[in-house]
Amino acid sequence: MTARAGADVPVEASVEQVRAQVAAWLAENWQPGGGGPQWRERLVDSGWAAPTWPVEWFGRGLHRDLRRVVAEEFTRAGAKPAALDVTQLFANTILAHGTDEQKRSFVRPLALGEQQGCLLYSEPGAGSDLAALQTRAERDGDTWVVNGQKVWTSGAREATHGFLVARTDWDVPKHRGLTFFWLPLDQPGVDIRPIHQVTGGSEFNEVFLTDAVVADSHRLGEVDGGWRVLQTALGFERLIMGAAAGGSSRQRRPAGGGETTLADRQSPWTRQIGGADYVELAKKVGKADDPVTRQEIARLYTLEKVNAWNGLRARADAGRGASSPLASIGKLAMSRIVHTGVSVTTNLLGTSSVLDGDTDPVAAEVNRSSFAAFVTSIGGGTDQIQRNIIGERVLGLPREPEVDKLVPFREVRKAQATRRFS
Amino acid sequence: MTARAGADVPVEASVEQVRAQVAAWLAENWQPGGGGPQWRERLVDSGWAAPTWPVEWFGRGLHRDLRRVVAEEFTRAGAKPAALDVTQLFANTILAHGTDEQKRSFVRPLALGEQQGCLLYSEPGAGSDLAALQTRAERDGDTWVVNGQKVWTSGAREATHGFLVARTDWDVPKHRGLTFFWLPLDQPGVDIRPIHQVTGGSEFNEVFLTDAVVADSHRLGEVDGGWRVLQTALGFERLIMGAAAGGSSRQRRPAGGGETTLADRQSPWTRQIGGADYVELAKKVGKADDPVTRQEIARLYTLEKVNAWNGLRARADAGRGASSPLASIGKLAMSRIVHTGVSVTTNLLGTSSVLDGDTDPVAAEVNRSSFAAFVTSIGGGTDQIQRNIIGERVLGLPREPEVDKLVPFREVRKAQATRRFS
Amino acid sequence: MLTTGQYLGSTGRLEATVGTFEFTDDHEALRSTVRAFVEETFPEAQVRRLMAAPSALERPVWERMARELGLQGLVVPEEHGGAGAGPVELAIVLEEFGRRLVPVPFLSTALATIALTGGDRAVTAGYLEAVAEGRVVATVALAEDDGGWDAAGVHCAAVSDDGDGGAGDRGGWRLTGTKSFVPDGMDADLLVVAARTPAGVGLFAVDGAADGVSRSELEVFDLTRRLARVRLDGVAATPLSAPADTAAFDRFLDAARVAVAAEQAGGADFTLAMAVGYAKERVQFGRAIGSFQAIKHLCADALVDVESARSAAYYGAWAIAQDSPEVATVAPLAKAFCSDTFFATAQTNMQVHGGISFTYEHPAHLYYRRAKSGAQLWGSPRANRDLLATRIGL
Amino acid sequence: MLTTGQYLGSTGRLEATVGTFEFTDDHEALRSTVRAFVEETFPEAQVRRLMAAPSALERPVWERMARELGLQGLVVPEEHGGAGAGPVELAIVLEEFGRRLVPVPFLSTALATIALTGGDRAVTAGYLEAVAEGRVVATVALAEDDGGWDAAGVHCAAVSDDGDGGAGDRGGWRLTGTKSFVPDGMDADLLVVAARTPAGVGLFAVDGAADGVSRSELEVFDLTRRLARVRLDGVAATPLSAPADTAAFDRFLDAARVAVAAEQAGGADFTLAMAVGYAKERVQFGRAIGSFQAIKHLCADALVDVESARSAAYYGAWAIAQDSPEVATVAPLAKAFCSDTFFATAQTNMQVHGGISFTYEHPAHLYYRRAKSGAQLWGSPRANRDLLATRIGL
Repeated sequence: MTARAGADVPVEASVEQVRAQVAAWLAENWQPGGGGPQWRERLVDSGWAAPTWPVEWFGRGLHRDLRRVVAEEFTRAGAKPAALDVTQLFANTILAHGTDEQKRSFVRPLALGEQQGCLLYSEPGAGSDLAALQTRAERDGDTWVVNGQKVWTSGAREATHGFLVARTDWDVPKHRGLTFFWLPLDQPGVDIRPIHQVTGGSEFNEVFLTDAVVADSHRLGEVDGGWRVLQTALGFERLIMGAAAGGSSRQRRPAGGGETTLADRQSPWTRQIGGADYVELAKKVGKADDPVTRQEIARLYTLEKVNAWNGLRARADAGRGASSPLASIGKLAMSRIVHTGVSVTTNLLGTSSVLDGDTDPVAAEVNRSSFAAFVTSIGGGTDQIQRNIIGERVLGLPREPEVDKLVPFREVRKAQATRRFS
Repeated sequence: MTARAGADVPVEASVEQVRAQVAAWLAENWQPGGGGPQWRERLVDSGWAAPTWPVEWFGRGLHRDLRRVVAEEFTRAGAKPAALDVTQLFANTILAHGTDEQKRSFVRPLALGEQQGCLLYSEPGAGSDLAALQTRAERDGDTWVVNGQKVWTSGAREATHGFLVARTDWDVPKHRGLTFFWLPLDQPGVDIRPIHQVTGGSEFNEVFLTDAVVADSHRLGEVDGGWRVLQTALGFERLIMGAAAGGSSRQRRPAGGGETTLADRQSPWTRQIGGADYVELAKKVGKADDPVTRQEIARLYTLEKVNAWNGLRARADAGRGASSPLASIGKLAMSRIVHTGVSVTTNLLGTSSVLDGDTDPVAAEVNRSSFAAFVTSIGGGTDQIQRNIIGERVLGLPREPEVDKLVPFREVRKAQATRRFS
Repeated sequence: MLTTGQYLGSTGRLEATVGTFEFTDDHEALRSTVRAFVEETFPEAQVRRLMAAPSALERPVWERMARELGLQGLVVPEEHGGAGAGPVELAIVLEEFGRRLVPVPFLSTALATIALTGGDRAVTAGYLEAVAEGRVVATVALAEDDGGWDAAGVHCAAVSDDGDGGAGDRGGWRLTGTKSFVPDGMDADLLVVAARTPAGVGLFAVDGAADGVSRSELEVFDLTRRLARVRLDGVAATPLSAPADTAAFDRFLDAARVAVAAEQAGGADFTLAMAVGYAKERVQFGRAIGSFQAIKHLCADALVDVESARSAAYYGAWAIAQDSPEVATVAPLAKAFCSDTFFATAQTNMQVHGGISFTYEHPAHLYYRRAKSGAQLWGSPRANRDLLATRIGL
Repeated sequence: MLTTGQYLGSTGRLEATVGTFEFTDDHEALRSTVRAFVEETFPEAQVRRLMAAPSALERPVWERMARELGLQGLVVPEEHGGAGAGPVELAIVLEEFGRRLVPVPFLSTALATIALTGGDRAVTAGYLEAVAEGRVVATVALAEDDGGWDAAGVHCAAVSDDGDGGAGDRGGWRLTGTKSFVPDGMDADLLVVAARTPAGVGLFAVDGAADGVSRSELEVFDLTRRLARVRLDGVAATPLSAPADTAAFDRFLDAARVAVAAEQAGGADFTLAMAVGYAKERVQFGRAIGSFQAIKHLCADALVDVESARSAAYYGAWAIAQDSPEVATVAPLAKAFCSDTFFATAQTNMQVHGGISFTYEHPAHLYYRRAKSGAQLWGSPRANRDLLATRIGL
């Protein structure tokens, strides 16, 4: 680790101070067209790669509101990547729950891109009910032996490690017997298979774990304390999704650049008919004057707009430090938008919506989007789960009776633990 | 009881035999313009008033399919009432659960119209969850003393008696401590107050019971066995509603005449804008060519038609002795129809839908119907309860965990037992 | 930061956003003050008393609203005795009034005030002062018997007394025609009337007591908003600005749409709170009904709509405040969406309440009535959506 | 009894109902036979195999369907080698085929057969015999590149070889134009083509192997129903009846709508069963997800629609069987409603299944594809509802 220039910017630095610091550092270090490993290393060690991280851990200890300023300056200079903090789900979680040794070993490689992570949470039998996962980790001296199946893992084929949650105690209620690991993927016990999806792609994988091993030094948090670590990691994930979803269903490219990578992958609607414009499509197919079409398009436009405004309002609320119900409703609202969008565009295309592939690329894109809409209404918590969350956490309505809440997991009725899709 | 002519028609009588018997009896006994108490008495004693009842209890023991034939002959002759069996919810229940003494005392006065009943089931704290009722009946020698409040009682002011369900044991689960009575209403402990409804009417009442008394000889079924009797009575009620609802949302007048009385009262949609025709209304307001209106009306027409066809199909299934899911879906379907109907007619009226009363009688009727639609989607089991019933009884989906199922009612969390609306 | 932010609008182009949702402490203080006033002055029992009274207007209360709270003068410029506040502040007040179905003619007067502030101050200064002081109740008379809410629906004829009747004519004018669906039209001292000149549609001030004005109350479904039919028979009138300025009329309509939308958002918000409150308290099957997904999810869906409605109304108010071109799309959007949301929420509230919702004694029906009628007044959701479609390029 | 019953229709007038829903033991036997055949012959693995094959048609199976089950001859009159059954029986078979997404060209052939039976027997007898014997696969070519499904969408020109081209002309004809969205158009030996003469639109028989026929397969979203584009370049054709009988063409369209609706009702029914089955078996939070109201109520609402769709399709079939004037309204109604229901149910099924529904391996998407495409083929729900509106007097 080299000495870091600019570590003198105080935590409560003003916008203009930060802007000046970044500009100066970039003027000195960034060369247009650069971006190789050397640059990356210099960037990480400067603390500007993740300015909100602590000074002692590759950051500059900036207040989170200032991150955007850093990102803006990097964009202005054409330098990237920058202000990765938010997207560094893995590093952030390790910073929150790891030992100093773990921070030393994992965070810098992650910031440098030498290590990449994927999420080994969901299982065939644990989707909405994540705490019901049945992958087991059994201790064998200083290592753990892992057996089970994970699924819906995006990025698994590019990743070096995975955030693994596994069951380590079957005799306590479901939330209390889980442990969290940073599992190396390059080992014989890990078999990654892409899932052939209806959209035609294979972004998701299933991961079969057969006597896979992970050192106890790769355990994050306490044994059987994995649920708490998972909540932290999920919180960082929501932050990324929230930053990416923003509000509009249209492709949104915040100044920081690169921030939407994960969200793009998880919410393919953002690629919906190439950002095509349904107003233009309506004109093209000669339905601009059709009153039914006009009502439909006005409704869709309205849903998009109010969701965008909700996003702005949520940020304004957050800026004032006020708690806001708005942060919780975006995903459900987006689900309605994308399904409505599919319906509107299908109606616009009419008979030609039955076509696909090269025969009719516009229809093909709408059809693909029609499946992608279900990724929004199912993935990352179904619409039904979202309504529970809104009802309980925002409106304060009472929870349902939970039949498995206090029962040792061994005795709980469980779903089938494995199922091969690939 | 006089000797009954025509009691020689066999149980398995053919349609033509019955038709001839009824025609002959009517030719002898009915005089056009008649219908006074004497006629009614002769009718009841003949067994033609309720031909499906047992021969020994004022009926003719006819198969239920033949009732319609009797009704048709009465209609042809212009004689009424006839074939009351189905609508005789009270007598039917007493015939099913009463002692011979009770049948003797109550059934003939009911058939003659000398006694009339009302339903004392629902309470302010027991709506969807009828078994949670809290009206208490305590034994005092040969009588029971009743205290509590009933609500949503239609016809209470015209009735002489009520079917009362009251709690007689608080130390057993909720379904097991209820007892069923035929309560005389004309006593100081019974206070009937009409509820001022949003529709402007007062068809419903609340009934306050304060040390009201009912003889043990008026108890139907076992002590604490009231739930079973109630199920029988509810079954007869569904039969009436089913016969009346039939299928179409429009006023439906089966050949038997008079059968829709109770259903009319409970489902005011049948009086919706006087049976006015939304097609005609659309023309009148100049929207017949508006594509949005055309879609809306076609949708409403479709919902009405398919529900009517479901009704016909249910009857055809029943005729073949096949069980049919169709019988269970009519109420939920009707709820959608009436709410859609309100929406369509409101849109047709546009700005003038804000008017009411004599200023705009058509708007007034639509507005009244808009409230009446909630009587359909709430009364007699809400849409939500209907979906539970369809999901569980028709589709066989598992029930939810029931927190109060096995707990002594005394310990169950209860709703407020009384609430004054009038 | 947000006021200079950018987002990618639905047309795929980068659009500058108007500054929005930056509520200040002053805004919160205004909201608290109004909420406390409304809760104290218009509890449900008082609303029901005024519903049953011959008029919902009680002049002492009206004057106190002006004197102590300055509500009628809120958007009146300071030089004419008002607070000089703008559409955002008005939206906050209307939202609070909407929450409690306040039956006094505040919305009517506010709409008239919007029209007056958009007019020629030489003409409107006196009216604005009278409004701000609580001396007059005002309203706007837009639609006629055929129930149209835009310029095309204006048939009432404005004839110049002595001028040429052209666009520049500021002389005396006389109005003849019938306006209908006029909110609080029986109580209004001042009527702002939409009328047609040979050159276009404009707004005119008419003294409610003038010769030739005759009014009759309409029987209406909404028990907390009264409407009247007003016959004008050669009534003297003063144009608020150039008498045929249809563009000014359209601007006024957009401002009115947003104001009404804010009131509706308030009604929707309160109605949902009512449903949620009942779902927490009402026990069936041994547990609160709000623990059942059927009820919980109804409420969750309603929350998405209600918060979206509030966002739409606020965004509209800020767009007007900043004179953004987005007003043209936000205004019909907000009116349509807030109308639909309030009505849907009022229906959800009825359904969640079950049987008691159809007792006259329970307030659920009062919100249902307000929502059902308000949806049609100032243009139906459908008409507003069609206008939106036009304005986004269809 | 029901066949003579009466009910009050929506127009407020008493209408005689057609005899309906009186399924006989023969009907039930037909259903059982077809269901057993389909389940045995077209299990999911086989459907997937045919999806991937160059053609879904395997002649030996096709011939066995004709020979052993007599399915292609079901509605062919007995004098032409068929069973002489009617639309009700056909609806039962199509419903069963729809349940399992049977990818062979049965619906196409059935639609062609409907057209042939409605034609002049002197012309069609030979075709009918060949169909009944399983010697030919037939289809109907209605829409063209612009995707219209009624007479107005027919531009393909029919020109008389030697006659005067008038309504009575039964001479040789030649067709020129392009038909598109032709189901199973690559496999069909016989094409029934809608074409326009100077006097109107009629149906013509075209030999798939005739000179001037060129076909290309369309890439389609629905993996179990293939479509082709067929270019006709002065192709010899025979009118099925008077060549410009647009009324006969419309009658055919109504029969086609009902046939397609029956297939869709079957798809919807099976899809719902799939969702319900999964909801019973899938455990989350320690209990079957079907015990949660969110899932249970989705399924309950779907049941209302699915049973209603079946009723609509059956009623339509009976109306055709009895040549009732109600056909005119029931046919577009049934097509629109069954389309919407199948699509909504397919969506519900996807949602209930959660993540596994977007794996290619799970069949949910195959039903979704069928439902989404089928809704647009033979006229969209919207177009059919507009036609219904016209036919109920709007």
